[in-house]
Order: sequence, then C-alpha cells, then structure tokens
Amino acid sequence: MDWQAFFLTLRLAGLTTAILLVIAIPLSALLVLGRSRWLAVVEALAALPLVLPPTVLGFFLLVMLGPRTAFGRGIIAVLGHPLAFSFSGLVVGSVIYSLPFAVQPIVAGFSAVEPNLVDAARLLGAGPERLVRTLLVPLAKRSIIAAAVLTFLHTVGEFGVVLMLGGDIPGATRTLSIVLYNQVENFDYAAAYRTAALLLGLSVLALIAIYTTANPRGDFRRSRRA
Amino acid sequence: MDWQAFFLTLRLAGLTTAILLVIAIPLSALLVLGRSRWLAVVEALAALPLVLPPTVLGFFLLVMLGPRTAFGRGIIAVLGHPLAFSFSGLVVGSVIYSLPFAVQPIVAGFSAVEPNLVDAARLLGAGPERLVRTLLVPLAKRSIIAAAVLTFLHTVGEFGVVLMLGGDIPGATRTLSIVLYNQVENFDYAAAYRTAALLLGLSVLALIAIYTTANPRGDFRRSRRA
Amino acid sequence: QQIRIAAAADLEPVLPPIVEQFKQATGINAQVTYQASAALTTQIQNGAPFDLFLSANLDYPRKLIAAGLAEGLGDGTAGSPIVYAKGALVLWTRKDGSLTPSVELLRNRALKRLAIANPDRAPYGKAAIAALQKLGLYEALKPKFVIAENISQAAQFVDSGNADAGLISLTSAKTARLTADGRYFEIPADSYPPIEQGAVLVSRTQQRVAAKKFLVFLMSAPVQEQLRRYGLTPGRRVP
Amino acid sequence: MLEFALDARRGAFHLEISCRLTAEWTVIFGHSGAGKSTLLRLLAGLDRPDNGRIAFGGTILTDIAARLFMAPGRRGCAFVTQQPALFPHMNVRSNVVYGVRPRNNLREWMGRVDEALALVGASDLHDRYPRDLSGGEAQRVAVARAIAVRPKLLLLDEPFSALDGPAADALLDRLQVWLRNNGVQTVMATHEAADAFALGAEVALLQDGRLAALGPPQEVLAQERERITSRLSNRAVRLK
Amino acid sequence: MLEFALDARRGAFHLEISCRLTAEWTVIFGHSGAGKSTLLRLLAGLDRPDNGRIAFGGTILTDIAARLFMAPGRRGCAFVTQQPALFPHMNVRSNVVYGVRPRNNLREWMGRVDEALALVGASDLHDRYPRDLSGGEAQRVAVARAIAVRPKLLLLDEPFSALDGPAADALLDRLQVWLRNNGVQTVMATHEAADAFALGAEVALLQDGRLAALGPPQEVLAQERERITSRLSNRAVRLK
Ligand SMILES: Nc1ncnc2c1ncn2[C@@H]1O[C@H](COP(=O)(O)OP(=O)(O)OP(=O)(O)O)[C@@H](O)[C@H]1O
Ligand SMILES: Nc1ncnc2c1ncn2[C@@H]1O[C@H](COP(=O)(O)OP(=O)(O)OP(=O)(O)O)[C@@H](O)[C@H]1O
Ligand code: MOO
Ligand SMILES: [Mg+2]
Ligand SMILES: [Mg+2]
Repeated sequence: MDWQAFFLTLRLAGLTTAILLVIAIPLSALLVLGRSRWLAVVEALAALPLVLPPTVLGFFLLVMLGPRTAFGRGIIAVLGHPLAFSFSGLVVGSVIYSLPFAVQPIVAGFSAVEPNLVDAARLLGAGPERLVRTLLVPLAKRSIIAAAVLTFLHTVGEFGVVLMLGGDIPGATRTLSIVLYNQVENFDYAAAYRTAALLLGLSVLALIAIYTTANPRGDFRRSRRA
Repeated sequence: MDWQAFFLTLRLAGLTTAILLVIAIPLSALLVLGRSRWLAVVEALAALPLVLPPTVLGFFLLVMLGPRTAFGRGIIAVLGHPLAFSFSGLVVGSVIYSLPFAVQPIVAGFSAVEPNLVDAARLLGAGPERLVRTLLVPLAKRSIIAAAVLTFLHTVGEFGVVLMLGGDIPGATRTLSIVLYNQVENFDYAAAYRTAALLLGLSVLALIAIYTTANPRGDFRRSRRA
Repeated sequence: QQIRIAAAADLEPVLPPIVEQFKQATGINAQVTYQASAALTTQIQNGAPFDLFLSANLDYPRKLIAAGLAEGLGDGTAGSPIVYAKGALVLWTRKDGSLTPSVELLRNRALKRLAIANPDRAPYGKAAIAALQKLGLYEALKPKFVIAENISQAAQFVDSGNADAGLISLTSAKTARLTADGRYFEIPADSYPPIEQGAVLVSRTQQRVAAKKFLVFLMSAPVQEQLRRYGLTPGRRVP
Repeated sequence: MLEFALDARRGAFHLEISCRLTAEWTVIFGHSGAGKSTLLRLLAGLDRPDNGRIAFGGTILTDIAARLFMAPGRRGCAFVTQQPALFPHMNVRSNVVYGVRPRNNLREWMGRVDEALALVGASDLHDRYPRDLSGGEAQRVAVARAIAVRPKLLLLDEPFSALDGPAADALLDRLQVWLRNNGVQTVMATHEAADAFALGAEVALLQDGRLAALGPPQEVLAQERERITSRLSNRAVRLK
Repeated sequence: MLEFALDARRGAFHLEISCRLTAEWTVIFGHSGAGKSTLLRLLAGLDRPDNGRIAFGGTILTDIAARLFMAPGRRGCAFVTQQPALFPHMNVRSNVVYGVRPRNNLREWMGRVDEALALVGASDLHDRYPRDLSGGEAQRVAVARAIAVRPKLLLLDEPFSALDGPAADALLDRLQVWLRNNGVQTVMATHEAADAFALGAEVALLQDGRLAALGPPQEVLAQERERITSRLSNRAVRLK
C-alpha cells in the first residue's frame, strides 16, 4: 500500500469537499431563494462539468491553466509556476469537476424546506446569510451529507482529471486512483486487489459511521405531535 | 460530429437513467422507511462504486463478466457472447457506476418529506408501494430530478468504465466520450472543440428547459397560507 | 467482410490511410480501435472480439502468446510476434518557447519540467528512461519528470505549455498539429534499445484468413516504406 | 366498543389510562397538555404504548404483551389530527379520495368525495390546493378526507378549532347525524366543554395523563359546568 | 397608527380593504374564509397586494405604486401565523431567542426569553423540541417567540385556538397588560366575538374580503351580539 498516495488522496478529497461545500451552499441558496429567471441558466451551467469526459475536461483545464492563455499566465505570475502538475492544480480540477455533485443535492434539499419556516425566520429579521446558516443548512442536513459523500468519494476515485492535470508526481499529484490504475495497467493484479480492498474497506466503515449517526432510524421518521 | 456515437450515447444515458431510477427509488424508500440497523450498511455499500477509479471498476467488471469467472461463463452461456464489448455490457457498467448518483439525492429527498404526511397516508390505508408512488416521489420531485440529471450527464461523460468494458466498437460501444477522447489524443483539437461545444450546448439547453419547468421560481417558494 | 483491429494509440495518425488502401486492394473493411496497448491487452485477455492486435511493444503480444490467447507469425513460427515497425524517440519543444530541442537542452537549468510517457508500460517511456540513463542525465532529471499516461498525453503536456519539453514519439511529432507548433530533435537511436512494435493474431478470431491478409499487406514493401512518412522505421521483412 | 388500557411515557409526561368507551360519541375533554392528542395517536396506531392493549369491536389493535400491532391503515379507523396534514401536492378532491376503496369504481369514488365535502360545507373547494385554503377550510377538508374512507371508528383531534362557534356547532350536528347513520363510533378531543353537552356525548375527562372521570357530561363536568356557566354568563353580561 | 388601503386577488377571492387602525388592540373578526389571514399576511409583508399601500407610525411598509416594499423582518412587526411555524430543529429556547437583538448580550437574551415564556405560561418548556409539544403549548411558544423581539406592531392570527376558553382569557389578559406597558399596537384575527369584548378592543368586521364595519364591539357586533348572546344563553341553559 502506497501510504503517501493514500494520505495525499485523503487530503485532496477532504479539501475538495470542504471547498465545494463553501461554494455550493451559497450558490444553492441563491438558486433556491433568488427570483431571477436567469438562475435556471446558472443552475444549468453548474451541472455542465459532468458532461465532458474527465480526461477531456482535464485537457481543457490543462490548456486553460497553462501559459498559453492570459488567464493561465496570470496564475503563473502569481504562483510562480503553472497550476498543472501541482497539488493545487488537482484541487482546482477536482473542485470544478465535482461541482455538480455538490450543487445538485443541496439545491434539492434547500427546495424541500417548508416555506412557512422560511417566512417565520424572515419575520424574525433573518437576512439571507442567517436564513441559510440557521435554517436551510440544518434542515437540509441529509442533502448536505449526500453532497459531501458524493464529492468526497468521487474525488477519491477521480482519475481522468488527475491523470491529465497531475503528471503523476509522488507526494504532489500521485493519488491512490493513479496508483491503482497503474497497478492494473501493469498487470500487477495482486497489488491492485489489495489496494482496492483496503480502499473499499475503509470507505465502507466511514460510510456506515456516517449513516448510523446521520439517520438514527425510526427516531428520524418520528412525526410531529399535536 | 459522429452522429452514430451521439445517438448511441443518448441511448446509453437514457437507458441507464431509467434503469437507475427504477432501482434507486424502491431502494431509497427502503433505506428511509425501513427500521433495521443493517440499512446503514446497505446505504454504505450503495455509495461504494464511486470510490474506485472508473477504469479500475471497469477492469473488475471486465474480469468478472468475462470468460475467466464462473459468473462470466454463465452469462456467456446464456447470451452467446460476453457482456463486455456489447451495448448491454456498457449499460450494466454504467448502472453500477452511477448507482450512488441516483441513490444519494433520492434518499435525502425522501428523508425530507414531512413525517406527518406519511402518517396521514398510512392512516388512509396506503401501503409502502402507494406511499412511495403517491407521496414520496412527488414530494421529493426536486431530488429525483437531481438524481436523474446527475446520472444522465455522468453517463454521457462516462469514460473510464466505457473504455475498459466497451472496447470502442462503432455502433455498439463507441460513445461520444470515447470519440472526444480519441480526438484529443490524436491532436485533432479542432474536432474536439467542435464536439465538446455541441455536447455542452445541447446539454445547457436541455438543462435550462428542465430547471425552468422544475422550479417555477417565486411560485415554488410560495408559503402555505393560514 | 470486416476485421477488427486493436491498435496502440500511437498508430492513430498512421493506420487510417493504410486501412483505406487495404480496403481498396482487398475489399475487406478493417475497423480499428485505438487505445493504450496495456488496456487492449487486458481486454483481449477478457474476451474482447478483436482479430488482430498491433501493439506498441513486444512484451504485451508475447504475454498473450504465452497465455495461448494469440498467435505470432514472426520468424515463420507461431511463437513470436511480427515486428511491423520500430519507433523513434524525439525531444520536442514548442516553437514559441525559448528552448530549442537538443541534448544540451536536457542539461539546461531552464528546463523545469520534462514530460515522458509512463515508463512502466509505455514503450516510449521505457526508451526515454534508457536514453537518459545512457546519457547519464537520469538522476539529475528525475525530479523534473511529469509522467503522462502515454505519448500523446506527454505531447499535450508540452503543447499546452505546462511542461518545457517532452520525450515523445516521432509519430506524434510528425502530426500536422505538432509540426505546426513545435520542433523536435531525434534522440540518437543507439542510446536506447529499439522500440519494436509487434503484431499478433488473436487466437479466437473467426476471420483468420482476412486478418492474415491484413498482416501480409502491412508487411508489404510499399506499405512498410510508407511508414517512414509517419515517423516509423519499417520492421523486418516478411519471410 | 372501544376498550383500552395504556401506559406511555413521553419525557416527564406519563399517560396511564384504562377504560371502555361504549357510547356512539365520546368527547375527550381536558386542558392543554392533558394528553388528549397522545391518547388519540396511540388509539390510531401512530405511536406504540410502552405497555397495554387496545381492542375495538372484538378485534385487537394493539397488544404489547402479545407483540401485536395492527398498522394504522388496517384498523378501520380514521384520524383527523390536530394539524390538518393535507397532501400539499394534491388538490382537495385528490386529498379526499385518497383513502377511498375500492379504487375501481369511478362513480362510487366521486360520489363519496362529493358527499364528504358537502357534509363539511366545502363543496366549492374541489379544485383548490391546500396552500390556497384558509385555516378553517383546511380543517373541514381534513374531516371530509377522514369520513370518505367510511371508517368504523373516527378519531377527531380538535377538528374545528379554526371555526367560529356557530359554524362548528352546525357542522357537528350534521356530522353526528351522518356518523350515526353510518354506524361510526367517534372519539373527539376538545377543550370546549360545551361541545359535550351539545352532542349529548359521553365525556372522558383527562387530567395530567389520567382519566379523571368518565360518564355523561352532566355528571363528569359538574365542577367544570359551574366554571363554564359562570364564565358564559359573565361574558353574556359583558356582551349586553 | 396603522393605515392601509389594499387590493389583492387570490383566485376567486378578492380582498379590498382600506382603513386606519388607531386603537391599541384591534380585533379582526370574521367567519372562516372572510380574509383575516390574507389581510394579516399582507400587513406582515409575507405577501404583496396587487395594489395599495400600508403605513405604520409614519413609515411606509408597502406602496405598490411607488414600488416600495419593506422586507418582513424590517417592519418592526411580529406575526404569529395561524399554524405555529416553530423551527423543528431548535428547542423552545432557541426558537424564542431567534429574533432577539442585539445578539451580543447573553443576559439580556436569556432575560427576554424567560420573560416571554413566563408571560405565556410556558416556562417549563425551555428544553423541549417542537415535536414534543402539545398543540396548545406550541401556540404559546409561538406567541412568546413573537413578543421576545419587542415589536412595535404585533399581528396575531387566531393564536389561542388550541387553548380552552379560560386559559385563553387569562393569557389574553396578561398579554394585554404587557403589550400596553411596552407600547405595542396589536391586531388579532379571531372568530371568537367574545374576545373583542373581553379586551375592550376595536373591532374590524370582515365579510368576504371587505371591511363591513369598524368601531367598538358594542357597535360593530350589534347584530353579532344578538346571535352570540342567544347562543351563549342557550348553552348556559343546556349546561344547567
Ligand atoms: N417527548 C416528550 N417529552 C416531554 N414531554 C412530552 C413529550 N411528548 C409530549 N409531552 C407532553 O405530554 C403532554 C401531553 O401532550 P398532548 O399533545 O397529548 O396534549 P393535549 O392534551 O393534546 O394538549 P393540547 O390541547 O394543547 O393539544 C404535554 O404536556 C406535552 O408537553
Ligand atoms: N389561491 C387562492 N385561490 C382561490 N381562493 C383562495 C386562494 N387563496 C385564498 N383563497 C380564499 O380566500 C379566502 C380568505 O382566506 P383567509 O385565509 O384569509 O381566510 P380566514 O379569514 O383567515 O379564514 P380562517 O378563519 O378559516 O382561517 C378563503 O375563502 C380562501 O379559500
Ligand atoms: O501506444 Mo501506447 O501503448 O499508449 O505507448
Ligand atoms: Mg393536542
Ligand atoms: Mg385564517
């Protein structure tokens, strides 16, 4: 087991998930609470990264973040190096690719919050920020967990973008998915099975822990009295 | 533009989405309405396909469905050919890979349905099947749309599983994502940009249509009176 | 009549005209799937419906032969793959950069990132490592590597400007796209073991005759001669 | 005949009641927090008691000791909860028809819906959605939905709290006739003692989770009567 | 002083009211469906009228012609809706404290919560979650949440429909004293005409979306009074 790659992957998935929640929660709130017709367009755009094969998306990012575009040159001027082939580059790529996994469930969750409660909070003087923090987020908890699980797991398994943008540099961009892919491609099936088993095992344990606490079954479904 | 690949992709994504909704809706209902503690384990397992890089998952499926396992030989005996390298094989692979995209949002959506309403339906004699059909599904409509959008788009962009399991056979397994990948690999950037632009354009239009009808903004958020 | 060919990705710029000529000559339609040789090998191991396999190296075909899944026809025996071409390794840079490809460039401090293909399986990656070791530059350059999945991706790393130079195949460097934007320097052929590309017949093919016809066509003098245009050296003559 | 012995704890609140209700119409009377809703939810099968049993017309609905628990929809029992839980995505007609069986006879269906809505005076609301109903309209539709299933046992939890006195009285009168004609036993929670008199119902007086008394209103509400009459007279005086 | 002229259509229902409310406490009286909730929602800023304006104490809250619309939270106005929309994921304390500002003084905070809960007689419910409250308890907490924000204008939509008469009367009395001391103008929708007399409030009589009358109960409810007293006497007689 390549522990360096393991922890790198954890770091990448964790950071991507955190960043995406920070982006997706306000964006989803805007999509749900806003009234402009243009929001349907924004919502559509937020789903787009999924349509392209990840390798192709990775290729476009490679070009876009590279020194041949003004945008890429700007980044290089700031960082001193191109984003590609660095951990930060992977984070950027993963965040873009996983955006729909975060936005879609959160928008659905926010939409399901009782409008009566939103009204009550507004009457009590809550502005949009407070509304989201104290009402939408806790009441859509289950959707936010879904978004986080999808984002995290997908980033762990993410491969195309990482392959394109990463350059397989140990300690910086060699994630577990690359290691696993290499093991398979190199016909080292025994190692591949070991890596996959470990990854699956750990994920199952983490997920069971999440789902046991997130849905205390029975209790969760208890209806309101009176 | 490779129209054969285009329609093949539509067919694959459409079929995968339809099958996944048929699987995910009852499964999610079981996860939400059931009381057994083991359901947390089922829920965890349903999220797992995401953890593996798609190519690696594709590889495992390839081996499992191929002539080297008893299971695969059984399938070959029935079908007369291996599942891999056929359209049906791609459907199987896509369904397995996209399972979490369907299950996660739908479970979250079902969880958010007012327990009072579920009680009311039960009192009126609704069994689980009717509960799901008449209450959970329409009330979690937004989550089901999210699940369908994620599944469909992800299957359109799906690449790793298709690459491994499909073998790029025109008319059977050559999807648009493979075409696009090959165009990029072959330095045919102009064609790649054209294909990508068309794909993105069509997707945006379809998504805007969905989101404009699914969330008649303003009206949707109207609170209940009295 | 139709045959299915599994071909290494680096043949994508090479094979289409040959397939066309083959169809003219024989009326047989050859339908080609391009992917990394390793992936194609895995697929053939698991029952992929191909008739011919044109790998970018000899290891994978040999592996299939050993497993009884493929037949070689090289040396007139069934035991070894036909070497249908040899590849050449080049150092490639963009024209608009300040760097000119040469052996000196490999010693230049301005070279920050060098793209190579995955040496574990891509033949050009293996060759790149061998060449650098021969030149005594391997240790110095190792931290500057960015490793691509295959040759074409290595070229993209450079072409997009993210890597300064790349050790790629002559076939890639000779594509219209890369000649327009870049320059290359051929790495001396004696500094790495020859990149021999092998072809095998997939054992379970139903199109044995047609597939063999294609092999014969591929090894015919005019076609072999034609390979040079695309950056490949002809393989050994058919016996 | 509804018979039960129940023991249920909810936090500090302890419900412990055992009784037999034989009257056509029983009014459960008690102050806010006395346990009226808790009791009705147990009877309807929405909650399980910690211990005890419930039997209705010879059938056992709940029996914790015997591990018996009949699902809410099977008890032949309809329940109008304190908050009218109308299905927000269905119009009034679809709400009312939801529990009607068999589901293959369209005329029977529509007939029942019309009858139920007419009874509660909501005939003109057919096509409305719940969010477009006033508080009192929603309550009436919830009652219509409950009686449309033709239950054997009807549980009502303050069903007319959003209606004014005269309207509620008129509705109760109509409802009583209909329920009698259809042989439905009714248990209604209320905090309006006057309802019990108006209905000539048996009264179960709840206090703090216990059954304080059971019998005709004249007996059970003897104390209560004093307070109510004096209050009513006071008000009547103030009104004059 | 609350002044408004409003015009709003909801399907076939048409609300068209123009009036000026100067009394400390105004009771909006009307049958189910008369438009009480619709009017209060417009005043609170939860809905927009098709046309019209609302002004309170010199400030314009809504003015459609001038494209002015003040957000609900800025109107200095608290609104207890007909269904107590308590936040289900917060306990009673957090619900009541939600609208209290400034948010930096913990003692002030807690003081206000305790005061509000004590006033509605719900001091022992601090740590409960809404789903563990009875119907009447939830209503009282909703009122506490509204007064804890110290509004200038308090809108109540049948806030005590789940309480029995004596409890509601006692609560109204306490509330009236507190609101007077705090200089709060109150508008309460109710279908209990007696409340208006008990409170000595001004009465706005709504009928079918129009203002039928405005004035002291003795005048406005002249007709109504007859019906009520006769009904009350009837009941009082039946009770005896
Ligand atoms: N989980 C709980 N923890 C603590 N107390 C609870 C819980 N659930 C219910 N209670 C209490 O049980 C008592 C009975 O509640 P119930 O809803 O049955 O009252 P009710 O008679 O219907 O009152 P109302 O007329 O106000 O609706 C209430 O005091 C309520 O606060
Ligand atoms: N969208 C709508 N379409 C048609 N009618 C509507 C709509 N919204 C409200 N109404 C009607 O407007 C009328 C006034 O409703 P409102 O809620 O104001 O009544 P209310 O006086 O509060 O009654 P209650 O005492 O029953 O709560 C009702 O008859 C209601 O059915
Ligand atoms: O053609 Mo390869 O096998 O990708 O180097
Ligand atoms: Mg109750
Ligand atoms: Mg109302």
